[in-house]
Amino acid sequence: MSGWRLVFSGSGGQGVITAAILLGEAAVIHEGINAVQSQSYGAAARGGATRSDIILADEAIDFPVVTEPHIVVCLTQEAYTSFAPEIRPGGTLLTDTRFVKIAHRVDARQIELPMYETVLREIGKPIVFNICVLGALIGLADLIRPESILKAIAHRVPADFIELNTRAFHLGFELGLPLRR
Amino acid sequence: MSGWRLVFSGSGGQGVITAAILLGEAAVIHEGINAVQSQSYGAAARGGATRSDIILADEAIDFPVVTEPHIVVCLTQEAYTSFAPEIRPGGTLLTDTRFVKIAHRVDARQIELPMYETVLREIGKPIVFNICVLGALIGLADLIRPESILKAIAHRVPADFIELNTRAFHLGFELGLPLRR
Amino acid sequence: MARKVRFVQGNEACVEGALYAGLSFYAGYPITPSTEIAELLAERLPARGGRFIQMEDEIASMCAIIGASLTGNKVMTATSGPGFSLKQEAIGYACMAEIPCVIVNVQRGGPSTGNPTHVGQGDINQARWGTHGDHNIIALTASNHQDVFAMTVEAFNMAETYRTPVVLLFDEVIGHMREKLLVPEPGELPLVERLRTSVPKDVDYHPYLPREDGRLPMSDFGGEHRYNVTGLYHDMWGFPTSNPKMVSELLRHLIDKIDNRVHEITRHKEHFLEGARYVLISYGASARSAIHLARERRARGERIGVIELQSLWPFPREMIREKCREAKAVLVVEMNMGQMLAQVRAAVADPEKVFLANRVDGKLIAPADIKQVLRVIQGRGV
Amino acid sequence: MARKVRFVQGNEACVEGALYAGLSFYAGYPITPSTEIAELLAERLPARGGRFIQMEDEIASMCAIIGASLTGNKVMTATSGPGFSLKQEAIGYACMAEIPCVIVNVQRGGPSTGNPTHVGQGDINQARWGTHGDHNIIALTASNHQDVFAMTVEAFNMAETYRTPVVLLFDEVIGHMREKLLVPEPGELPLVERLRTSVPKDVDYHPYLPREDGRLPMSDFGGEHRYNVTGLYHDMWGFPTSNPKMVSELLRHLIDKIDNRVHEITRHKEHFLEGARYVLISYGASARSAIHLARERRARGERIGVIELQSLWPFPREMIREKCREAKAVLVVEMNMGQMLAQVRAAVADPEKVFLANRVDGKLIAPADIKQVLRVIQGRGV
Amino acid sequence: MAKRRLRELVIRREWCKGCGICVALCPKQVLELDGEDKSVPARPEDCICCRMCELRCPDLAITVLTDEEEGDGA
Amino acid sequence: MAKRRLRELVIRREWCKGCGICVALCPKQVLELDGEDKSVPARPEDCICCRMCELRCPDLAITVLTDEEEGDGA
Amino acid sequence: MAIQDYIRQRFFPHLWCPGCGHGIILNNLLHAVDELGLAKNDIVVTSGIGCSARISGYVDFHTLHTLHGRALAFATGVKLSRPELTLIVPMGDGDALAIGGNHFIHAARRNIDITAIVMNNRIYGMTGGQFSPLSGPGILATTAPYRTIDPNFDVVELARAAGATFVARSTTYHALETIDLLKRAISHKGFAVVEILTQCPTYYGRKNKEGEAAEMIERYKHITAKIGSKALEENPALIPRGVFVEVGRPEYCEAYEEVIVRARQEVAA
Amino acid sequence: MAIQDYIRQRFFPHLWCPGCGHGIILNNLLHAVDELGLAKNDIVVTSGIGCSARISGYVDFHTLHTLHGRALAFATGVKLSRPELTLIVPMGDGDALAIGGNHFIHAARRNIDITAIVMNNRIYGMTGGQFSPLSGPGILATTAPYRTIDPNFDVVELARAAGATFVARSTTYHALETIDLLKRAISHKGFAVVEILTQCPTYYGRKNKEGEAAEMIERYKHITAKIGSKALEENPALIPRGVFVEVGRPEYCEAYEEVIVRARQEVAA
Ligand SMILES: Cc1ncc(C[n+]2csc(CCOP(=O)(O)OP(=O)(O)O)c2C)c(N)n1
Ligand SMILES: Cc1ncc(C[n+]2csc(CCOP(=O)(O)OP(=O)(O)O)c2C)c(N)n1
Ligand code: SF4
Ligand code: SF4
Ligand code: SF4
Ligand code: SF4
Ligand code: SF4
Ligand code: SF4
Ligand SMILES: [Mg+2]
Ligand SMILES: [Mg+2]
Repeated sequence: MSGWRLVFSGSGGQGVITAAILLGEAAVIHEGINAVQSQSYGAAARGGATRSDIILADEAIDFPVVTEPHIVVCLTQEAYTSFAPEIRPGGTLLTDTRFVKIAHRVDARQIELPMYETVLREIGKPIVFNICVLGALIGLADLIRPESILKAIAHRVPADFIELNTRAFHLGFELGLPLRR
Repeated sequence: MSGWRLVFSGSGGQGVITAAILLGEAAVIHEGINAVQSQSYGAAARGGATRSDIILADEAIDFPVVTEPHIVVCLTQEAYTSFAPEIRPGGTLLTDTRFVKIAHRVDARQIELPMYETVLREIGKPIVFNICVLGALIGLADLIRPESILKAIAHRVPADFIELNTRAFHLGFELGLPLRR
Repeated sequence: MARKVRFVQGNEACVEGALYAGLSFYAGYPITPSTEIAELLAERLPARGGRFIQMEDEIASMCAIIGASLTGNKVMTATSGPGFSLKQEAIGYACMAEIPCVIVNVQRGGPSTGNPTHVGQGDINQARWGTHGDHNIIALTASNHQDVFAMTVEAFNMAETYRTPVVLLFDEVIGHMREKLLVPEPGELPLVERLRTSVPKDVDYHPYLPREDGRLPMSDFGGEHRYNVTGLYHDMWGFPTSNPKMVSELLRHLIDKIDNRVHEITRHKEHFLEGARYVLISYGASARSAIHLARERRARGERIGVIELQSLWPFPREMIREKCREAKAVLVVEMNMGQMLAQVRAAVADPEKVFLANRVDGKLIAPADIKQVLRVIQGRGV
Repeated sequence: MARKVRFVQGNEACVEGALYAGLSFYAGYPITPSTEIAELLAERLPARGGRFIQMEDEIASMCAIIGASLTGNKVMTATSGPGFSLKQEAIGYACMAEIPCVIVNVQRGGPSTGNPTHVGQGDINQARWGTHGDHNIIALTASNHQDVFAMTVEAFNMAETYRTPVVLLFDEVIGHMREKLLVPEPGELPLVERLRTSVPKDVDYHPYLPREDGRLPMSDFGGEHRYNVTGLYHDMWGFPTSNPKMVSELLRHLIDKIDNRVHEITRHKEHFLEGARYVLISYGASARSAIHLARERRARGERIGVIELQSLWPFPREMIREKCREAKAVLVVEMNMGQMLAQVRAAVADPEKVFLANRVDGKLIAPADIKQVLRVIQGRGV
Repeated sequence: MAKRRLRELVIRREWCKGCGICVALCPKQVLELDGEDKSVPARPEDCICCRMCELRCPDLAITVLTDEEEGDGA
Repeated sequence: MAKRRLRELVIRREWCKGCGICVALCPKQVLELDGEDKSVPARPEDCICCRMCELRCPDLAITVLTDEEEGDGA
Repeated sequence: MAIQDYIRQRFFPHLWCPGCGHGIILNNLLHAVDELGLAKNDIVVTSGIGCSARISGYVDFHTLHTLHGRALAFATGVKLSRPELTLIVPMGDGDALAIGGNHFIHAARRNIDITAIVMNNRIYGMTGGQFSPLSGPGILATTAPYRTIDPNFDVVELARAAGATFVARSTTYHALETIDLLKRAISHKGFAVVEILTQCPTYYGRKNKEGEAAEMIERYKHITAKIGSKALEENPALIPRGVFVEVGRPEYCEAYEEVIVRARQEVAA
Repeated sequence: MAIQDYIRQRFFPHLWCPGCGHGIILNNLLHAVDELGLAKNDIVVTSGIGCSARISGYVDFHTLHTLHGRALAFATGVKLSRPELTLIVPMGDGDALAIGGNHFIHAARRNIDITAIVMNNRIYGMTGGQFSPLSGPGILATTAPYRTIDPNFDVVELARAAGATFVARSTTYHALETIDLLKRAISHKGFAVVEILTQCPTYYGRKNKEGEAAEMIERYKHITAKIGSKALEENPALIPRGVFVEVGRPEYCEAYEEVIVRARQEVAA
């Protein structure tokens, strides 16, 4: 792996930042690769579009800001409008069918998945939506091993919720895997 | 006149600083010569020896600190002990007989005058002691014209007290004049 | 002579200058050696319909004068080191919101409570850098009471002209010493009045949109134009923004409005400078000793001169470089550990020839102290 | 590897470093972007028997840690620009009374309330000159979390060694960004513990009499030695004095104890510096971009290197002069209007070859921004 | 006080953040959140014009227009 | 409380600043200021050992030694 | 006028979170101003820093957004220099009583004619949920993971003791009362304090499991009672609402006018 | 011990003016400490800046002479980090209630076990006679040449409202009462405030023509009365003396010990 630049975006309550942190933790703690994660703060974070940047790489990561992301995940329309255009030509744009209506084509692979609906249908708890998204992402793109994410989750969530999160992750993973190239 | 450097010293309530200011005011406002006056502040001023420096000169006065004073006035023993030794050889040391006991000779003209006693005897109000001292000083040394001091006094004190102050000044002046060289 | 002659403390000269300039609101908290300024204004201001308030601390004092400036007053506060430290956050606010105001710091010995009744000149760099974040500041000073008066008037003029806080950095010796002051007649010194907007009522007024000459006309709070004032980065209406372009532009405006006018803003005097081989650079009470020495030496034919700084910030880099070019040695005479020395060294072509003559023990530096440094420089020992 | 790997914010790395160094008392007041430091310590300190207190403001926080340091604790407070301004008076007290303590300033965009959730590096000069009066200060910084940890430990060590406040100047990017941290094992990094006096009970103890090695052993408040601590100039027992000789000696001691140990105190790293014709000087988050660029260019064979400052004050003048001697051009890369630039210019032999690559709009300066300045310097336009 | 009659329940959709306060606290359950989490007057006929929804809306999104206010043009 | 008898009215002359508080407020006019403005026990025999002079001296200059305190060595 | 005419509509929807009580206070304040028939040009709103402080950006008066904790000090300068203006100073609980506590008690002591509104959500909202001097013991906050041990001020008692001449309390639930109290406070000549209990669903609510905004606001109905009410008598643990202090004492700016008169007399003499 | 054994005798005679009441407070404080039998090593005296603040230099305890207004903030750090020490914080009226007002009310709110002594001479002595927040209206001061218009705080009411659990008042005239109150305040577990009316003959006295020290001190006999006394009942204009508040509430450092226990439990769990 030579380096991934990702943007996670959505709205305040969707757990976008947690998803990014989990990815970073999995990479750094469980795979020994480097990661930096950063996020927008301030008024924007209190209602408007939230964004978290993450870079994964084998070598040192100096400049931590994501430009031309390989992957952009958008979980709200506003986030899609703001951040999708930044995508690197040939990159991957992942959106949720429930929240985002794709407006115009960009020079990237555009993947719309019914992640929210799936979570709601299969689990009934929107709280694990972000974990499902993470699953879909790992399914789609071979960023790190699923086990690493699951370990990171197990470390973060209370024991009672590990099962729930694991299921959400797998639901997403199943959605994403078929589309992996 | 080419320049006088004077030190007035005594204790807090004696009006030493007022006397110095009056001299400066008289010089600057009523004689058009230059003067700078400064004084010690702080804890020392709250009980210990108070000191006020004054320089009179026709030309500009740059450095305002008095070194080697031509005239040192001491109104307490403590002030005498602290400041009398600084006197310029050949200068004039004026002390009050009631408050200061002359300890040892310095290379200066030492003049002891019963200013306090005179004020008490003739006027009965120690509050004008400092004005009497000023009178004695002007009598002794031809620093500025007596009228100038009297004008300065008139400007500073309430109308009712001008008379009193004028008398105190003259009492002092009379004490000093005979000793003028 | 028609002008009123007075024999006053420097603090009183400052008060006279402020009143002459049109001061109408003062808020403060007492502290030695600046207290006389408050005391005199408590008496003088109400007598001319102005307002004096003793606030609960220095922070509140600084905030109160900013508030009063916004209603259209010329405002001032006075303090000394510890209070100046406390005011820093609000001084930064005045920089950011571009509020005209004058802050007097009569310096005593620092750091901390330090040497409260003795002289010091240790707050020079703090005046420039005491508040957080990049910003710019004007700081003036004076070495005699006529200049205290004049520089106080200048401070108000510059505060209005550039919509900025102006710091008056005096010192304990100047503040407390008494000497002659000729109070100028009205009209004798030029005054800069608050530039008020000519935008009519109901037409959009932009409090932060500079005119072509760079000045920002103001509108009094309570007047016809309602707008916002904030310590956040803001747009031309005064509303907060974090738009990178606007942020950067505003900061550069705050820096440039002063840096681009260094020649207009800076003030200095030259004493015996023609052909001087030894140049003394000094300010405040220290300058008196430098001048004393130069006067004495010139009388003996020695080529010693003095550059007396009447403004400290912005630093007159080019002037100093120019005037020191021919000097054999430059002595910075000050009562701190070399705060202006560093500026002078950075300004001149040959920093090695710049020396410090200082004193930091609470006593006024004397001509003799400077002489001693001169002797050493001249290789004549101590 | 045995050491614990963590994926944390810079603020958390600072907390880990402080706890590793032995922090046992924290007082603070929340402010973005430093707040996580307080939040984490509210949880971690009591769990190890330490104490966390949220005070009524930043002034009180600074005062409280000084009080707690005197009872023998390693203490810290954390803030950002506005709070740092408020702490200045008490920081000066800690300088004067020589109280070991650590002050963290996670910098955001200033001046004033500024650009609170965005990055800035505008408080560098304030860290040096924010409090009134002459004084001296140690300020450290870091560009990555491993160094945040290490420099935090150093800060505590230096505070104890030199009996002085030490400022940790981080920035919003470093504070909020998450990356890897390897928490060292106990013993892995050297710790300096409080040097306590060996003077026995009932024998006269001098809190302000340095030992031969220059260090001043302390005695905990509440212990066997009763003495006085003050922000006034004081004698070797800690009692106030305005004796000119003592005043001057104490001030010179405060300055010299740091200036005479610049080599011992200053820290920097070199990246690709051998034979560099272009030297980038940077620190904090900006240094990451400088390193990024240098790494990239070196890969292409260009001779560009980086001096990363890990300490900002005292400024490592000689080192900079030395390392920049051969450089064709020096670029100071920072997120302010050139605060370190001025230091570098004053340090090098040829100030004309020193340039500024900066960004002040709240965005992290990017390698591309530096490239642009490089192009201009190289005469290749923009 | 004259009994007021509802003329219109004005709800500024763009301002409403769907907090649900008006919905939960309307004494007559007049209001509901729609699919986009915006408040809508589902049962305006039940409205007793108490104006509590207007006064408690944190987003200034509601104005209860009553007949008495007709001439007002608000 | 046992009635106390005066042993000695200790007045530290170097500490006394002659403020006159002890003189003015002694219920028995025991004290006086001397020519150098220092407090002196002019009428110790009248002293009722109330200790108010001791407790009100701003300069810690007075100690009223009474017989009960004999063993104390103060 | 409609209250929407008193705001700067271009900033709406505003930046407060969904359900934030600060919006209700803005709402009620505008009603109070409207009902009093005050002219926009006669009002100066000064605020500090905090979520609460954003209120000054939204109202179409003369607005001064100052420093955290210092709004009353700035307001004092505005008021004393231009006494004919109406000064309204809305503040957060941290703003008013943590860092700003000293200015609060001193403004009260002077009895300067300013209306101080304490928007008490018992938390530092803007910085993300630290406890405040009004949180009280036993709550969870980001800086109190083991629950707070800090007792809270009683704003009413503090304001009274410091010298405020009008002191009242309401909640975001009791909108009509709030409007009434604000009207009385603004009309009062002297320093007036109105404490309004308000919900921060995002931090206080979430941390302390108090539910959504609607639930939080309804709670105010149950934990408060009007001064003099039966409910309060029966359950003194309830938080009293209403007017606690309403007295006449010389107002600071008016007193200063007399200083001016005296000074002019002395100069003339 | 003799009270002279509790002082640093080399600094005597001290620097206070003849007749300054601050010396009487020092005197009475030492008697209180002596009668309580406290060990010198167990006491920390923290003061700010002012004539009053000089007291810390004179007492032979651990002494911390801090910044104007900040003594209580420093003391909070000392106390919380070493709760077994006895903290005594004498302050001037300006020190305690002008610049230091916020720390005063917050220390009271926390109920941290510190004894705060307000040495109230109604003037800024050290800086030469400016009015203070305790001067009250109608007095002359260097910054009030036309007499003050500023109302004063009632320290007792303010301390009570802020949360102090022991609040008392005495005067330099009433030395025995002062000693008794100081003993009770120091023994009290929690934040204790003792206001002591004291004379500044040099500034307050001279400006306001109140006569010499002896006259000033005697005036306290006439303008004050004990709580519950007939005199007070008959003339409520008199200033009451005695203990106003003495209640038990959790002390801050003790409460913090419980935080430590809870934190350790959570970590262990
Ligand atoms: C001097 C200073 N210290 C700290 C801060 C950070 N800060 C901003 S708002 C705030 C507290 C907000 O709480 P509150 O006043 O209760 O208002 P709310 O956000 O809850 O409405 C703090 C600590 C600051 N801006 N300035
Ligand atoms: C920050 C700061 N502001 C102001 C001062 C100046 N100052 C020193 S003591 C004092 C007031 C003294 O009055 P008070 O506290 O009543 O004590 P007193 O001298 O009357 O005993 C002031 C204003 C200071 N030292 N520091
Ligand atoms: S109260 Fe206002 S913001 Fe909330 S749901 Fe109703 S209309 Fe929308
Ligand atoms: S006015 Fe009253 S009844 Fe009508 S919708 Fe609003 S809250 Fe419900
Ligand atoms: S009270 Fe004390 S200082 Fe005053 S006169 Fe008596 S002994 Fe002397
Ligand atoms: S003990 Fe009492 S009676 Fe005796 S001298 Fe002192 S005050 Fe007078
Ligand atoms: S964080 Fe709390 S106080 Fe701030 S806007 Fe959101 S709900 Fe309101
Ligand atoms: S000035 Fe007043 S308070 Fe200060 S020592 Fe003198 S009498 Fe006491
Ligand atoms: Mg709040
Ligand atoms: Mg006082």
